[in-house]
Amino acid sequence: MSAGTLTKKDFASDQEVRWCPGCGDYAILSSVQSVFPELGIPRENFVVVSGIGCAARFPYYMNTFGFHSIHGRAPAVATGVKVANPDLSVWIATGDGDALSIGGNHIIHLMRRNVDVKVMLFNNRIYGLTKGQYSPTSEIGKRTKSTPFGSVDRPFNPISVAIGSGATFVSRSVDVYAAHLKEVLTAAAHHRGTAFIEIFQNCNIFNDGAWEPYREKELRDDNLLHLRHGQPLVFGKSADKGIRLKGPFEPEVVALGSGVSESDLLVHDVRGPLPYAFMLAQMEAPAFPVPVGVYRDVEAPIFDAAMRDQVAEVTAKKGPGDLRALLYGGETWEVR
Amino acid sequence: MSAGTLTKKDFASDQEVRWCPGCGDYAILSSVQSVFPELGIPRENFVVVSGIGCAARFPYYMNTFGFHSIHGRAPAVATGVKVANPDLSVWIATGDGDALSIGGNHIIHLMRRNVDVKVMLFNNRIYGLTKGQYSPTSEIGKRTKSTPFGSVDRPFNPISVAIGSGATFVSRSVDVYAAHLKEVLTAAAHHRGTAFIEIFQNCNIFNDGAWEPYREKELRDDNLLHLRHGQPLVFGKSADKGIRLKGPFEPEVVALGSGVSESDLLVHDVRGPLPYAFMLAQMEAPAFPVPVGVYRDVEAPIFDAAMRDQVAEVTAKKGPGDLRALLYGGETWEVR
Amino acid sequence: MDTLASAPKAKEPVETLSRVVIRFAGDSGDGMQLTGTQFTATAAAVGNDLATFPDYPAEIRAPAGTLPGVSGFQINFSSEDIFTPGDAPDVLVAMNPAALRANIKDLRPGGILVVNTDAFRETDLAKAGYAKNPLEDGSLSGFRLYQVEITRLTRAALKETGLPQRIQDRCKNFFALGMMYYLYHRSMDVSVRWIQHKFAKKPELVQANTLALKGGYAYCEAAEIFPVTYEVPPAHLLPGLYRNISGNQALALGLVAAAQKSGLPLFLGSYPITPASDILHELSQYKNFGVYTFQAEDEIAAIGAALGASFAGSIGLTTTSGPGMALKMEFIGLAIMVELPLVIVDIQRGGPSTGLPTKTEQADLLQAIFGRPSEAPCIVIAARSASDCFEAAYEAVRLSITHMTPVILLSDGSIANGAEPWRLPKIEELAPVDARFRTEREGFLPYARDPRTLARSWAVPGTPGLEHRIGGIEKSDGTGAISYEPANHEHMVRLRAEKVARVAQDIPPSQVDGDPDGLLVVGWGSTYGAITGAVRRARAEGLRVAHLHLRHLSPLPADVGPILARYGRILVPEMNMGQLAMILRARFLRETTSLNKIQGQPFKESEILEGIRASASGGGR
Amino acid sequence: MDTLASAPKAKEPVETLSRVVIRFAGDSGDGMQLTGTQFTATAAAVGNDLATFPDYPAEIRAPAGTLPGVSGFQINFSSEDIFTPGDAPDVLVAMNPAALRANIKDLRPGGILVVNTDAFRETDLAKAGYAKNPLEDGSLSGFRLYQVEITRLTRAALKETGLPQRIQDRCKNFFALGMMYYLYHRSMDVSVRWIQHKFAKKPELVQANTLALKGGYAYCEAAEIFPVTYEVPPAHLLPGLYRNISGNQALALGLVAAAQKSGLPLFLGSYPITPASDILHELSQYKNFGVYTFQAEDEIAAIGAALGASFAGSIGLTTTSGPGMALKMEFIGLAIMVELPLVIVDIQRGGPSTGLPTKTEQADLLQAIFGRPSEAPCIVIAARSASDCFEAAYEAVRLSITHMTPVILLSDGSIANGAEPWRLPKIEELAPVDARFRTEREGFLPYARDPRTLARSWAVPGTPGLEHRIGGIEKSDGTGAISYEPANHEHMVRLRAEKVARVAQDIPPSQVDGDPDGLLVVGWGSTYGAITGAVRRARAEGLRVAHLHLRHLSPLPADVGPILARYGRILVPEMNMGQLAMILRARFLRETTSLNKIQGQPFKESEILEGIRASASGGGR
Ligand SMILES: Cc1ncc(C[n+]2csc(CCOP(=O)(O)OP(=O)(O)O)c2C)c(N)n1
Ligand SMILES: Cc1ncc(C[n+]2csc(CCOP(=O)(O)OP(=O)(O)O)c2C)c(N)n1
Ligand code: SF4
Ligand code: SF4
Ligand SMILES: [Mg+2]
Ligand SMILES: [Mg+2]
Repeated sequence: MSAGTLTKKDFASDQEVRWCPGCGDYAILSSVQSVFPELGIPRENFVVVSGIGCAARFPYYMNTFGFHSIHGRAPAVATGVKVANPDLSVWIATGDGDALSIGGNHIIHLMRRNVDVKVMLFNNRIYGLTKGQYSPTSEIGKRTKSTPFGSVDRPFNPISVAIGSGATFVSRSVDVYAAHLKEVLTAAAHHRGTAFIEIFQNCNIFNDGAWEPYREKELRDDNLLHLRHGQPLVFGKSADKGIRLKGPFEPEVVALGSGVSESDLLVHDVRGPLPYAFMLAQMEAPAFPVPVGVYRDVEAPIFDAAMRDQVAEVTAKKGPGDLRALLYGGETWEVR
Repeated sequence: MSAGTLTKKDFASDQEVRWCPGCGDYAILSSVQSVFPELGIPRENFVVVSGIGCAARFPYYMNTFGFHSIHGRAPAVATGVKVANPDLSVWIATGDGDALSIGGNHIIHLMRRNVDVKVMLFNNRIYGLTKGQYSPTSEIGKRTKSTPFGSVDRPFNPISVAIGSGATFVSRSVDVYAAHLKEVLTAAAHHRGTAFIEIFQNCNIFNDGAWEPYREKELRDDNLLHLRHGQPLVFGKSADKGIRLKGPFEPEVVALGSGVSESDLLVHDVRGPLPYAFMLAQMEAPAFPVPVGVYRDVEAPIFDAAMRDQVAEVTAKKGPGDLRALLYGGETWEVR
Repeated sequence: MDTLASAPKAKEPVETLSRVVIRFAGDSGDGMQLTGTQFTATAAAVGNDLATFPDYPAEIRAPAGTLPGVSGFQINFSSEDIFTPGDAPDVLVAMNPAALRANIKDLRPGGILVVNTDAFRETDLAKAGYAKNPLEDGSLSGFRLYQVEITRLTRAALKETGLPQRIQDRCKNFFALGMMYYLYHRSMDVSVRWIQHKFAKKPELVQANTLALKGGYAYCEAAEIFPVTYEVPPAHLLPGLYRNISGNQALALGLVAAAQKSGLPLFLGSYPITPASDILHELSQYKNFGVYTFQAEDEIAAIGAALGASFAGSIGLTTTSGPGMALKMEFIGLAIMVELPLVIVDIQRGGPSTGLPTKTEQADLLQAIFGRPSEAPCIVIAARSASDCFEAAYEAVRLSITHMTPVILLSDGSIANGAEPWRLPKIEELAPVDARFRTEREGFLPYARDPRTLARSWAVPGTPGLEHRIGGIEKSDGTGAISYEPANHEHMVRLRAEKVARVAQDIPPSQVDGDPDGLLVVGWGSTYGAITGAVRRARAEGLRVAHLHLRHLSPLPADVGPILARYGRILVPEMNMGQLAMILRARFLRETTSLNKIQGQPFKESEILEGIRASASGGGR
Repeated sequence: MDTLASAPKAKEPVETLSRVVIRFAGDSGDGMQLTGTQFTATAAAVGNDLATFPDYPAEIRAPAGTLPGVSGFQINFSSEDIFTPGDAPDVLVAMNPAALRANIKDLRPGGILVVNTDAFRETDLAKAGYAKNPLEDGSLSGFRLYQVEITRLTRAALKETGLPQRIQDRCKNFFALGMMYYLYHRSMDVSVRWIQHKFAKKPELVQANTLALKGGYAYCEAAEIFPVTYEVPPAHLLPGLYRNISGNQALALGLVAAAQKSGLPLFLGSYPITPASDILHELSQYKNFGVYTFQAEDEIAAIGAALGASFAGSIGLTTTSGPGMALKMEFIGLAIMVELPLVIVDIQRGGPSTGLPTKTEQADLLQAIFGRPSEAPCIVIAARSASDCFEAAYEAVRLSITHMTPVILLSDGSIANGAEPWRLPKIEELAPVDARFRTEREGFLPYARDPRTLARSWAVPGTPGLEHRIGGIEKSDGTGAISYEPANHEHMVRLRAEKVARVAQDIPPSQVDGDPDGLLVVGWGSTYGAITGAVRRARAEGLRVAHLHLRHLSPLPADVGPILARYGRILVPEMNMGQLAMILRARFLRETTSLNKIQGQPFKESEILEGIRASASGGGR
């Protein structure tokens, strides 16, 4: 289907969507279906890969090529797809369990290698599909079916994990904050290399309200810090608060006015020093607003491209493989 | 064996050591055997767990309890051991492939959970046991048996991965730098929670010289930055260079004297802000000396202790389990 | 139970039946599982024998009113012995068109069909994919159809509560339950008590649900909609104290019981997966029994931690289902090599791959026995019913500790979720579970063996003087020192095989139920109920047939060969393509007839009876 | 080859032998693998048939001079057909006491034993665990012992080079090689040329190694140490162009050849593991053949990426050994469900668990066939010799693409590392490997099937109009839409089984080598050589015996049943506890006798001959 004429509807598959009514996944689906037609990519060149989980049902609802694989392993499958055909735009839809529990190793290696694949991590801080066990992003003390007396392990910070693994594009958005999510998805699509997108997603059945301060229209402006490249770190409903350094490596929240102006604030730089991005990742409620948008967007060698380049180079140097020469090469002898 | 009277010899097993002559592993073994008797722990309470690899043969040579498990999975086994018996001092010996390739997920979860286990990662930037393929810590462009035209993927920075995963104790040392290594091992032993120790280790057969600037006595003082809590970041043979911030988050090397004094330098703090530790992790040759010692040492809930505490609390509250009550509880009825 | 005496008498003519199968079906939001459980509790209280089968949708919450959203619960209750949740239901309660459409094909001809007509609006019909209204097109004429405005009647009954309609509508399952209580002469007391207990903190819900329940009952009484009502008298069950239990609950209790008996802590390493997660959920509530539950990052870490805990002297346990099982095989191989106890529970589900996660199957047998690299023999046993999961789990722990080697316990989705009455065991009569810990340092060899079982002793870290190393490389017997010696390897491979084989010497003689010759039906696992029922019916028809049901699959009991030899024909019903049959054929070189059902659904008695008739009359496969 | 004509004539009496087995043994630092390879290259050039078996230590570099550090290389060369690397060596070259100690038990009585006496100092003896010097205690009197000061003589020969002694000493393997060349009338040309090529950039090493080689040769000539020398004439091999090849090399070439023939890129996802790593190493050199090699983070990612590449239209391939195989099973199940091509190569090694990683075994057969959850049938084939790995790999790719389903290819450590002459195939005669790509959007159904093979077509991302979703949940045939329908599941399970079963319709008739009745020896995999040799010898003894060797293990060829039926007795030699035997027994209900060897070492011809004699004479197991 020619890329120019695509619309959102073209990306809706004929499968009935089977998430619970009210699930945040619907909103994400809608945003993705809105963004895809705007990317100038023919529909047949999209591949959506997933593991297992509620989030991982995503490919079924996208009228693209799709692969619902096995739990945690989408990054592996996606790597193979992308290396095999670099023209494809490869997206992963994954959950916090799928990506950070069983699939943790694959995801960090994907980011290390910088495979040109976009990762949408639907973080609902719970195992949805298996009906409500805590996940590696659940807060400590979480009571769930598997932790009736509260969980005792500290959660991962997905942004920290991504940065620690060398991710070249790290971002965060919110399921129902469509305008923002679309912006982030579009930026991810344009990044060359692995793009990591953490999406706060509400599981209204097993972990309802987990992200309330960031989802509710009335609350979110006071609780989210919008990262915009080149702009100071300002937040609040009336843009009256900001972030500045109180000492090396230590951010603080300040009220603007009364002696503090925007020029005192940190200015966001998606190519800034790594410890800066890492500092942003540590900003957590209630002490801080939660940064959303693109934390980091830098260039680095891209695995799939480099792999193909190497094949091309070797082929240019040695000439296209000659099977006869290969088999018959080396020491041979004739028996008559 | 009573802890007080132990000596290094008590920790040498009767197994012949089977690493290649000249391998850096020998030096590490010797340091560990020196440190263990000094920890005040009875010998029978040490357990050394490993996966597979040259490094992973470590337990065979330690006269302690030992478990040579399967590739990449030592953290899982160690977690079970420690939870089952909190009196044990549990150590993992692992390689860069074992810990960061196949075992990457387990190691980051171990650190996230902060299980009270000590991880010695023998980083030789190569797969030794399988005879020389590149590893996730090999530099890009590495030519090995499996990458005859050079590897195309960027390596992990093990310290970054550890910090990104939430490790509470992060450190680095060098195989043959015995005095330093013993110090770091001792600090790790005293930390409560997961202690991560990256050890630069030379594989003289498949990756000889990988760490030369940090191993050779004549070179190392100029190339290593010793991290000492509360001390400024000074380095160099004659302690004439240091690290200061040139802008927020951006370290630079400065020569001391000529207007720059120690008071301009960053002062090391093992409990400093996370972005500071992360900054240290980014310091790489040739622009920077490589930090060794303890990057970070903070307290956080300990998984195994918390798990046992929970069992104790529930038991205190509900009373020790009564099997009869459990089976016969709930709705029952009598058939006569 | 005395409260039952107060069950009011209906005015209609009363028929006495020996067994009835009811299926409650509705949208997953309609509370059908609860309805079924309540009917079950009451049937148990009456003293019926019973068996149940819940059938959940695969989705958490599929779109309301659609086929994938249909949730069902079937109960078979009887005055006689019951072995399965029943074949064709006698009664179907359908709360909406999708529930009707999904279930009507199973209702027996002439069966009772109760529908909630309020849920049959055009949009509802469309969602269920009905072009025409089945209530009107005559397609249901083969059934005794009762059209009841359940929603409206519930609202009427709940008027006085003043609750929002949404809440009122949630009570309509209790209305339907009340109707069934009326139809089968059941007292409402058990359910009323349950409601009071459950909603103790929300009196308005106590009131609402009670009103709905009684409303349904009263409606039948007043409207006299049923021309006949029925009584199902108590069954003659073995005397004892009973409770109703699902397989996963029983399994969890069996594990705890064995751990308690052994005096050791139980360490569960698990990663959630349907239909095994409930065991994790259950066990995580039993912390005061010295039960440690570790939700690991994946199945590999789960079993690895369990093995680590075993090394350190706990009972290592891991629970999973097929896909997770595949991931555990490398560690099971290691456990076999290091000779430590470890219990692996596989609640089988429909496969392959993700397959049919919420459906049942028993197709992991060959994986359990052979699914590891190289020669890695493992003890494999299976549970045969919900309540039997207790004993099977207990046996798994006992065998693993006695023989110092991993044990795989197979259960499956149908018995894991299905429930049945369980005659509670006497705690004192539970078999001993004794670990042989080594503490003596003199003459200690890590791989020294018990001469009878060949089990090594358990030398746990922390024991002074027993420092030693274990691992997956081949080793010399006794010392455990690494050995690459060719002859040693063969010796050790045979020794590990022999160790598992010797388990057979302690297996009690097999029970054969039925005739001493003729056709032998050999089964394992959850087919037990259906085979038992079918064999009894076949014998009642005069066929010469018997039933052998295997708990131990690896090793097989020593008497299986001699037993097979007594029978002329062998029928092997399995919910797979013939896995046990393959084992029997290879081992005993006997022709077998396989009866396979691979539909994510348990066998019906009638299907097995059919197979028996065909086989007994010399029919081929 | 003309250079061979120039092989000088020895002065000693010359005996002509039809076959000779030499084993070179020394410390892993002594270069024994190289020595063996060189002798092999020359034997090949002479036109002998040959087979080799390298035996590496498990350690990278075990301590010098110790038993675990011993490295050996055995070559069997002959003027007749050769099937194995030989049983007991006729000649043992032992470069140190450890090599002597580890190998002497294999040398045939009266065999030639050459030792480097310079390596028999007291410390050397101690390291090898000799209390007394075996050269002096008479324990070697049963052999023709030649004590040669190889180190000293090498140094003498290299004096003029002025190289450091350490470097000089590294050449002593060439000295030993020179001696063997003299003893067997071989020209040194092949090795001289090799040295020149290999050390082209280090002329001092060309000189040194050449001097050592010639020194060894000259020493024998001058010192006349051998009373007799030997000639082994060329064999009557099938005419053609030959090269010497190891199994892993041949396997890699077979994969490349099939990929080239298909015109598709080959994508290897692999994680290093002994003894499979060399395939990764080989293939990573063939980038200009459109070969993509991805060293993944683990075995799961490796196969996952391969399957992803298959989805996108490449030939997905993964290579591993037992422990890694266990980790791939979940993904193989998925591949079976999504019906994509995928080749999984398992180079079997000694197990279970880490086991004996550098040793051989063929015990992953049952894992390959049954080691997945649920009913997940897979094509399984095996290679039978080093050179056959080419054809087997080619066949694996061809089957996988033709039938759109995964294929497991089994090889093992002995043939992976062992080498033999390979008669090069004619490129034009290679079977076609044709993928059925779908491009037509009209009427496209992802799971529409070829009526004969039941294979679906390959609809790769990037093809306009073919957008579709695949996954591991059960699906309807044709559309591929998710389906939880009971009957559909059974249909699909049977369909997937039937699809694999239909592979049998294209398997050419099995070759049976030997008598038309009597005893049938059935083998698979690397036992081919030993069985072939043993059967020929048995028939020469007058026994009625034949040999059936299976390439296809799942499904079995259709004619196996009829063939078995012709024979009165069946002997199944396997390097496991009887895995193929179990399959045959279950399928054909035929009594079989198993001959098992589980020692990490291949069968010797004589061991199988023994088994044949016992079976043929009616002896039991
Ligand atoms: C190998 C394997 N293990 C476990 C499961 C069961 N399982 C399916 S999804 C899931 C976790 C889902 O959580 P998450 O990834 O956060 O996705 P969500 O459902 O919350 O969107 C689990 C444990 C499985 N399908 N396969
Ligand atoms: C499941 C499995 N996969 C692969 C292997 C093969 N293997 C053994 S060790 C190893 C990597 C060794 O590298 P590293 O961990 O860095 O340790 P080193 O030998 O360098 O000390 C590999 C790939 C294995 N034993 N098991
Ligand atoms: S369980 Fe939670 S995450 Fe899953 S579909 Fe329902 S609401 Fe969404
Ligand atoms: S291969 Fe390398 S890491 Fe392994 S023992 Fe030898 S020198 Fe050490
Ligand atoms: Mg989730
Ligand atoms: Mg390494």
